[in-house]
Amino acid sequence: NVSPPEKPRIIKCRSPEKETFTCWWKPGGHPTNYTFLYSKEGEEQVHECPDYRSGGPNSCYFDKKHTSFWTVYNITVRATNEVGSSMSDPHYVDVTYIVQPDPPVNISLELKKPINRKKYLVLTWSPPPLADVRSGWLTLEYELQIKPEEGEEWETVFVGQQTQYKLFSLNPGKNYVVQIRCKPDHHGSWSEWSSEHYFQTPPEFRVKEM
Amino acid sequence: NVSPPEKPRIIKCRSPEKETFTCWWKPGGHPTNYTFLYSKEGEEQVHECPDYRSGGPNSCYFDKKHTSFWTVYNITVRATNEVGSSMSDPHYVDVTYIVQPDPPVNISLELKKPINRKKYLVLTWSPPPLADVRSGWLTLEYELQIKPEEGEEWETVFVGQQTQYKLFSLNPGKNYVVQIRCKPDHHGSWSEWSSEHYFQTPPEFRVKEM
Amino acid sequence: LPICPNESGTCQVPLGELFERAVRLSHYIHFLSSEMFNEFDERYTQGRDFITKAVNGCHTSSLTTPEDKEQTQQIHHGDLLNLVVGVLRSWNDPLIHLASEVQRMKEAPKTILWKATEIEEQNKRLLEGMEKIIGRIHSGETGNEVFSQWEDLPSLQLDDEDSRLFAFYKLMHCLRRDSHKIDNYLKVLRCRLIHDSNC
Repeated sequence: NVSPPEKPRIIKCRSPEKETFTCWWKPGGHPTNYTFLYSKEGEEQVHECPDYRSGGPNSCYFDKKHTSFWTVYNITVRATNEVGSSMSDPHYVDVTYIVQPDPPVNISLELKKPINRKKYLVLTWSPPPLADVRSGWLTLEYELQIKPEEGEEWETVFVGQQTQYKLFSLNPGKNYVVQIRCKPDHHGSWSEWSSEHYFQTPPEFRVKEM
Repeated sequence: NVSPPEKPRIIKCRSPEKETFTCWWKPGGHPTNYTFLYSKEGEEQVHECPDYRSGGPNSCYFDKKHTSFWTVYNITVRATNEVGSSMSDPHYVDVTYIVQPDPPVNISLELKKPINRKKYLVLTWSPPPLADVRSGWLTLEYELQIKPEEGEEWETVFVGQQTQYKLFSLNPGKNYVVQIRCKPDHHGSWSEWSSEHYFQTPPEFRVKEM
Repeated sequence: LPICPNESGTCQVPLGELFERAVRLSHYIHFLSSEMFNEFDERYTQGRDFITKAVNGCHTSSLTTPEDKEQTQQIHHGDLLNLVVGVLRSWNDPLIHLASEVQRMKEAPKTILWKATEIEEQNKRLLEGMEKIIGRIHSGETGNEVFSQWEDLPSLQLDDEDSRLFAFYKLMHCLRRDSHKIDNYLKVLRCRLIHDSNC
């Protein structure tokens, strides 16, 4: 005997570059039909999801044309089966608050040899490709975490909007691992950490005198 | 035997607070009379300098009433002596692009003692008195430079529109010197550096242990 | 965070946040317009002394806008908001054509083309936001329909290179000027309406 579908629940909405966004809902058990409905603040009209496919299963994708920064989206999902239907609670989305960029890329290390001073290492990276083109529209801040390869504890450093960092106070001739992540400078959340990047400090390495 | 005056040259125009502006010209050798003439974009009428005195010798000062933005001033200076006269090349000025503020003021340092974390220093300053940032008419950006007192190399940090900066990565119990300067957010040029501000970091000061 | 749901049971972006986003966008649009003008000036108009000819007004000069701090502070915020919307609307059409005409230029530099397209898009986005702000302040309104027509498309397509380059120069010169006005007025409005003139 079939019962009406469980009440669906919107589990996540995310914009990777402050231009588009996607929402996902948690599907119920047995075969059910889902309808994703939304309205924009100040508008009576209710619309249906413009694209159920691009974001994968149980998702709705809003392309640039359907994405606005000036309004809050009131979203509900309706689950229907042959016995009945049930409606999720309303889920409110302000796109600026759901921006979570992809991790930074192109992490690389360069040994600098200033003439009359000791060598030091400079870590550089690039913004995630999607966000890079929009550098003024989406301003990113970065954080790096670094530890000796066999060490337990990460040291976290917030570096602001720079895409490079001078590594001074490391021990010479040691193996280290570093990761970087980024976040919009205004609302939104941290990206995942980038992949781990391993390196070894040269033997005669300068420790910061500042 | 007296020759006609050298061709005068307008050497600088500056607005200190995006409300008034002054232009200076390079005087010729022997006694000469100067007439400062200007016309504004889209107007046939030619006007004479409203105030030859307030800006000092060989200058013309435009008070608020005579200063307009988003319009181009076409400026010329005529030098006359008993033998003849000569006219400068036209000098085009849009006041938006000649704003150079005075340096920031009230630089001060405060030691912060968060409960379960180590102490750190916060540098604070105020915009130059003339600059009206409260109304939003002028938006300033700041840059600071800091170095150990006997050190050679300044470390420069762009801090955007904030008027404070947290000092973390300094050595405990050391003497440092810091200066700050400012610039309008889009166009115009950096102010001079503020006067040097000396301070000593407390002994048990938080250092970025890497 | 957005106020959800508020008294009327709906959920909306606070006015202060709408202004923050509008100012970030106007700042970005002016930054792009300046960069595009400088790049075009450096690449195409050196030694042609276009500045002396460009001073005969932009297509938006029929919209009487404040020219200094005092005028900007004395004008009623409703009128200033409408002026901003009027200037933005006046740029919709020319920005569409600028992007397509830059594409047709000899080895049109990608960076100028990208900026022209990005400015067109962001200008529309800012216009949407300003209509939202006006609707919030004067409920229901989206600003009066005042805007100023642009009729210079033919000059962007002239055969004579000098005249054509001058038409591009003038359009980008006016865009840089008007986008700076909009950015400046929005920063004043934000301080006045959101921070009680105490930014």
